Amino acid sequence: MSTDTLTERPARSTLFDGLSRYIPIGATVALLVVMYLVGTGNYRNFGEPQVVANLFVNNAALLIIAVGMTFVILSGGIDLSVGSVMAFSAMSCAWLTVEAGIPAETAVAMVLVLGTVSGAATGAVIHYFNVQPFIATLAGLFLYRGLTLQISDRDVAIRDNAFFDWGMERTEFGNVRDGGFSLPNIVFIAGAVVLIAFVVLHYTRFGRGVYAVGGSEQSALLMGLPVARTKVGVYAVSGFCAALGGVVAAFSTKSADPLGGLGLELDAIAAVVVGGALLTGGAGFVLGTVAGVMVMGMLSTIISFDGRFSSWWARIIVGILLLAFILLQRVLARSGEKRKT
Amino acid sequence: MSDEPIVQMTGITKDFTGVRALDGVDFTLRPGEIHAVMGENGAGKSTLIKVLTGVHTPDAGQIRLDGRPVRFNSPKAAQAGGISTVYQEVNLTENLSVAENLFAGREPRLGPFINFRAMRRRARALLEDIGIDLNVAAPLGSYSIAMQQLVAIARAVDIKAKVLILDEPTSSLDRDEVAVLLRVMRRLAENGTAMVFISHFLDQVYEISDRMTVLRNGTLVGEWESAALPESDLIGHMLGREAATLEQIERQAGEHKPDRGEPIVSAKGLGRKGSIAPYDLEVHAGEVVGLAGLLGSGRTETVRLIAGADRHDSGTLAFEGKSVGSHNPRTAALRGIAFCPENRKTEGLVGDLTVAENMILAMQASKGWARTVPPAQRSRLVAEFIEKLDIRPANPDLPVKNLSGGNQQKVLLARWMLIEPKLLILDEPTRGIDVGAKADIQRLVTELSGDGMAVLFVSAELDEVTRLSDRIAVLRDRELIATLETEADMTSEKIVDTIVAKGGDQ
Amino acid sequence: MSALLDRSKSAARAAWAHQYFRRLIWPLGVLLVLIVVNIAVTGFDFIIPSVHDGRLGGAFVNILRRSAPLLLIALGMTLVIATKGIDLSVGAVYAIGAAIACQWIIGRDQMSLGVVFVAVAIAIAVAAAIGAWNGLMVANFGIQPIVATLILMIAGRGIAQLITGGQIPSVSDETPFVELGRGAVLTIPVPIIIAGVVLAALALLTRTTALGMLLESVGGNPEASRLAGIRSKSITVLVYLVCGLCAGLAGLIGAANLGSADANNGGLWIELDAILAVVIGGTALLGGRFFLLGTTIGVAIIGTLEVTIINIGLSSQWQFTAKAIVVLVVALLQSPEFRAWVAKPLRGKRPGGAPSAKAESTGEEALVK
Amino acid sequence: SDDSGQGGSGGSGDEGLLIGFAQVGAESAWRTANSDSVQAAAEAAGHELKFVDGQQDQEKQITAVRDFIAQQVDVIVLAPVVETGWTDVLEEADAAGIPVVLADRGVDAADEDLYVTRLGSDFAEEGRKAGAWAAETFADTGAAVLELEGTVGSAPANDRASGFREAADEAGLEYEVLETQSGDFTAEGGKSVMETFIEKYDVKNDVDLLYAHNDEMGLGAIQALEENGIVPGVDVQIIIVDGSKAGFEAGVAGKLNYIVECNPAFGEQLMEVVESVDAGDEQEKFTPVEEGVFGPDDFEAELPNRQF
Ligand SMILES: Nc1ncnc2c1ncn2[C@@H]1O[C@H](COP(=O)(O)OP(=O)(O)OP(=O)(O)O)[C@@H](O)[C@H]1O
Ligand SMILES: Nc1ncnc2c1ncn2[C@@H]1O[C@H](COP(=O)(O)OP(=O)(O)OP(=O)(O)O)[C@@H](O)[C@H]1O
Ligand SMILES: [Mg+2]
Ligand SMILES: [Mg+2]
Repeated sequence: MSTDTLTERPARSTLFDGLSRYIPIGATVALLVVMYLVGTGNYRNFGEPQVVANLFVNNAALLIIAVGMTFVILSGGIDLSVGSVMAFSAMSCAWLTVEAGIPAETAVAMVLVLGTVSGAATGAVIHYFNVQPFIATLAGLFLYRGLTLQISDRDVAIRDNAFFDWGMERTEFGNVRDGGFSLPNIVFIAGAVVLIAFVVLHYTRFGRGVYAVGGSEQSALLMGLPVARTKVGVYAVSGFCAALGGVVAAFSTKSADPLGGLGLELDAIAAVVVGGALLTGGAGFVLGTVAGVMVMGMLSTIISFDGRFSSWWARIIVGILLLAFILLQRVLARSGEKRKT
Repeated sequence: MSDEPIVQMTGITKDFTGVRALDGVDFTLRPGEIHAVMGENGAGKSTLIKVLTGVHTPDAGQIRLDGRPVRFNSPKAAQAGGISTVYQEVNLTENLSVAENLFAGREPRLGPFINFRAMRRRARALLEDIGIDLNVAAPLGSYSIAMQQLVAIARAVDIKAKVLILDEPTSSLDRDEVAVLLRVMRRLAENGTAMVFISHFLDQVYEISDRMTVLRNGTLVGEWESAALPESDLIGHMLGREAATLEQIERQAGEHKPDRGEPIVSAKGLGRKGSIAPYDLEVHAGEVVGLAGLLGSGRTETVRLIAGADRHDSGTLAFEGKSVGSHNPRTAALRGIAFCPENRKTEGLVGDLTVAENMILAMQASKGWARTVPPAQRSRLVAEFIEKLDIRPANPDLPVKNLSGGNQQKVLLARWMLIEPKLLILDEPTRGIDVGAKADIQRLVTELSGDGMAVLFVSAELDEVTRLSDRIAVLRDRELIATLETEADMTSEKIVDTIVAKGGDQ
Repeated sequence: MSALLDRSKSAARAAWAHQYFRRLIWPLGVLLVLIVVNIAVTGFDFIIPSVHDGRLGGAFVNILRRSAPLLLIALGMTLVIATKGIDLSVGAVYAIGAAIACQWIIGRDQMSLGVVFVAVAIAIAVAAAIGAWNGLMVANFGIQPIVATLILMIAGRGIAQLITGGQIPSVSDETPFVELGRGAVLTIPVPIIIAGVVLAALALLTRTTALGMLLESVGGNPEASRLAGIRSKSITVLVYLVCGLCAGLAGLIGAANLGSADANNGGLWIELDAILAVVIGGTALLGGRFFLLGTTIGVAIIGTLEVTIINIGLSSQWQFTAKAIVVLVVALLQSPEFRAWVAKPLRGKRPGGAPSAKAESTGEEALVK
Repeated sequence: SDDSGQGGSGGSGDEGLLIGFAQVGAESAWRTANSDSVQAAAEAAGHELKFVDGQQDQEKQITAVRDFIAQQVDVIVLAPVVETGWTDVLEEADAAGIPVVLADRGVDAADEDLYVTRLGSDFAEEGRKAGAWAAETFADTGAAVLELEGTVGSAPANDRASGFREAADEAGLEYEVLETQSGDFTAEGGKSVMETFIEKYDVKNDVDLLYAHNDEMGLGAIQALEENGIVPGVDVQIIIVDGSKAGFEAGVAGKLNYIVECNPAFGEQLMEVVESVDAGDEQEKFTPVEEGVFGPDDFEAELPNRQF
């Protein structure tokens, strides 16, 4: 009777629809390029490769943390504790090596394990006790900041430990004086994190599970996916990334600041969302996050190259640029969607 | 094959806050059989399934799988234990691709990495097997609900469990797909898979099932060999009332032909690029116009334009002779166009709100927020429609998400009937509704049109369309290909012929 | 028939009240514990109001007075969150409101009621306009609320600083403006009155009209609401507008209390506290059902907590840790799963212990969200 | 756009210098006054100033310094938000041949070679000044002290607290710090903490001295005292640090007793230092900003000189 096969091509244009899900990130990258060109056109030395390289150098920790945040946001959650966890990790590194005299390698390993475990614990509270992620991680924000301040209420130097020199050792690509640039090791750490995150999110069961849970947690549960493992997992990943961010911060400054990373959670969330992820979960890309971090970094680079703005005008200009950026992104994404249907 | 039961549930009781969904129910599934679970909306069928598969924990009772006592604590555990399930609502993730949905949690891998190429290949093969051809790399959410249902079935079938549970898998499928599904089920049964099948379509149930268990109000009525249980008895067991009255209602529904009144809406060249080709359609007061077509033929798209849910980009729409300017769900509702969408979960109900609030929503929306529907009027209307549509439990203050699927559908219907529209657009209003309620709804539609309301009616069930409609618009490939007047000798075969004939033209 | 209906209706209403109360009981419990701790440390003076200078004082009243700005903002935030949104810009709007009012008054006759009135009006109007702008971005441009409001969170403080020129303008102690923060009517401090009036107004507005239901509908399922013909765009704009207005009002109270406007620190991080209060009060960040009274309790908890830390003599370093602990305790107590988990060993001892029916079914409600 | 190659400071000469200034933030009126002073002085001296607000975030300041290096400015002025953690970026500046001048706060002593000179105030010294006055004033009676400290963990808060104790201990003052709580350097914080202190202690009788780490907290606390019928400056003596106009006004009104100045207006002094650094002159490692202390007798006279 039915020998015809039933065909259907996708119709209703949703945000998830086919290629259109790449539009926000495409728009983001295009706008980044435009911003860069505007910068080179207006400011002396803006075109030096080192300026772009510095975006990565300066934002290595933020990038790592934002990648962790991407996992959480993709799963439909949020992690407000990352800034505090980062400060706590950096401080722990300092305390363990300076006060407790533990070898730096061991200290770093301990800190990373601690970050992962504490993230997993948060995830467990969120999943098993059904506590809203915002609340559970806000408690984390307070808790780790408090613990950091208990360890030390002033900044601690770790420069005497040779181990921490490694992070800022630079590799040169061409001669910096004529058109080359150099990158310190922390950038390679961040790069590795991005790469691994990309592979994990797109090519492993865990990663696809993150998207599924973000799409619909209930469906994922009924499909028999390991929802508990996934949810606990994303917070563990975020905890790990925050701890690693702390280690990278320790590398890059060779010190620990009890007030470091204040408000960093918002920067990370902003980067992820500007990179095209939906805060409701299920849609977004790690590479979008990278672009998001670049956007925020590029904005502040432009501000500092200009250097004529008072504190308040600088903020207002960042706001306006961000607004223009978001609106353009929306417009591009929308017209892209329209063309498709 | 031994007759040792695969699944044996005894004395299952499940309480939800305020409702006893199951009360000491026994259920036995034997190897290789197809076992139908029957009952009205809210009888507890889905709950029984969910208790078995670890979504809910029973408050009392025992479950044995292959003779061993088990208690799954999640669907994942049930799957690992050999039970594969398609739940009543499509429970897949719309943001992932079709292929990923098919293989989520069991993706083919190369080392630790997913082998997307193999996954897509296997997905295509799997879908081909049940006769559908989709772009498996496209997000599932871009396909219609019927397609999603088929994908869910394909997924469950492919898991190759020893027990396959299908909770209303056919509610949005039309006859061809149903035929394919039944064929697949038979094949599985031959290979020894035991199946639980839940459906409100009695003909399908009789066609496929070996045995039936009937539930009513959370209690077990009994278990019968399908062959030994006449349909009228079955209905009697399910509803607890006489089947004869039911048939009468159905017949009544088929008998009406009032004069055609003023045109309420007329669409001229109405269309939307990439979604539905421009079409002309008129619906008159007191008339029921049915839309017929195969899956994905564009019925939903057609009515969404008229309802203002989507914007049309060609043609004009006139309402009561006046051409309409800005057209969106709000202005449509103000004019008296009610649109009851097909996907109740995502487009219809607000799960957290109560039954009463969901019912009153459209009426309140058209009044604006400042003018509240007076509480007295509100409770009167709500009570009236709870009774009229027999919504159970009859508690207007329950969050609507706690209702059974069929009862949710009735709440949605009530929302739109409540505003007494001039044009009522119903997209698959009888999805997942039990036989008794379906007859009630059909009668209601007939009554309303008798009172002068225009009704635009979409249903995958051609019989229903033929029985109710005064005229039938036939769609194929997102194009309106014919409008048939319903004569006395109208049959669903004629519609199918029309579709096939036009298809041959091309 | 109708008698039966009536009965079921009143029963339903009782059940609803019961439900509502159940949501509030845990936050209330935590608040009570905090109060008891304070009483234990500082004596009953903590809770008993005293009258001073014709104004009600005493520790607890002071807490309420100081919490008034947070309450205002949290109330607005509750409505925004009910629509599945969030407003990060409230702290900046607070600063802008404060800056506008002070700056306006300083340049003019400080004693004139007219000047003060105009200052307040301008500040509130600007705050509302900013709120409406946020709403437009969310509703009409479809920008995610967190991003839309992030823009003004960043730029807003810049605007406030621009208004004050980076200074901290302070008004004279005699101007009637400061009464907004320090005054009292019938001994009740003005901030408490304002916050109380706004709470009552919002409660009436949302619960006696259909606004509350429509809000919850838009938050619970935006697409379904659209198809039901709800004007979700204007509702969204309205809600953000109200939130901005509340934030501006809060800024005025804060500025009046201090007699000055600190563009940089005024209302710093208040958005986090406000969201915290909302969530403690039982409103889910996913939108839908909202609880203004719960939010009020949440604010009281936060306000009391800060005092408690000082009263029991914890050093500043403990501030954060103590806050973390209280937040966690409230969150866990509110979780039925957690309570069931804690109760399990206790219950298990009972022979043939009744299974945990209650806790589980509520859990499923959450699952089906 | 052609870039000017490796010329570095080539274009400067008679046109004035290109100076990069990485400021801490705009967290207080003091800080804003400081920024204004530097910007005004640079303009007056005909230099081009690249001003970047670090929003109290070390990372942002490091970023700014890197951007200055990339722009090949002539001199970098850095007002570090914390002491440690500057080694690498200062080395980068060094490698690029750009001299760094520290303004206001200092950095880790170990990095001394990496900057040319530091111009600024000494928070610990400010604390000591406050402590010395307290020791003198309460030498006979001893003192019960309440302390309103700045943002927990920030350098001024830490140093002003420890400096105070140092000097008081040194002078052998009998004192007890009843409690230290943070008012986050804001009037709001100062006022609300003070209100709670008033509930907790009998401030009128049992407390002798209130030591506020900055003006704003002190002024907030004064309001709280007044609203509760306690006479500030009389029932309890008050020391504040900073010395803004508002602070002096309160002083003139007799509401506080001692002001330790922390002078933000060192723009001109800074420009002189920058110019001489660019010229390659030999520098002292530390140039203190002129800062005074003011007792009740000085308030009236000093008020007109206040710029912020
Ligand atoms: N999560 C829940 N919370 C509270 N009550 C529930 C819940 N799920 C189901 N119920 C109630 O349990 C009863 C049985 O529902 P169930 O879904 O099993 O019915 P059903 O037989 O599948 O009906 P239908 O044919 O309409 O799908 C209904 O009264 C329903 O309201
Ligand atoms: N531009 C397009 N490109 C590809 N496919 C399309 C396009 N527009 C519509 N379709 C497909 O045609 C289908 C028509 O959808 P519609 O929901 O109207 O079908 P229907 O007849 O109502 O069937 P159903 O029973 O599935 O509801 C859509 O589901 C979609 O998959
Ligand atoms: Mg069901
Ligand atoms: Mg359809």
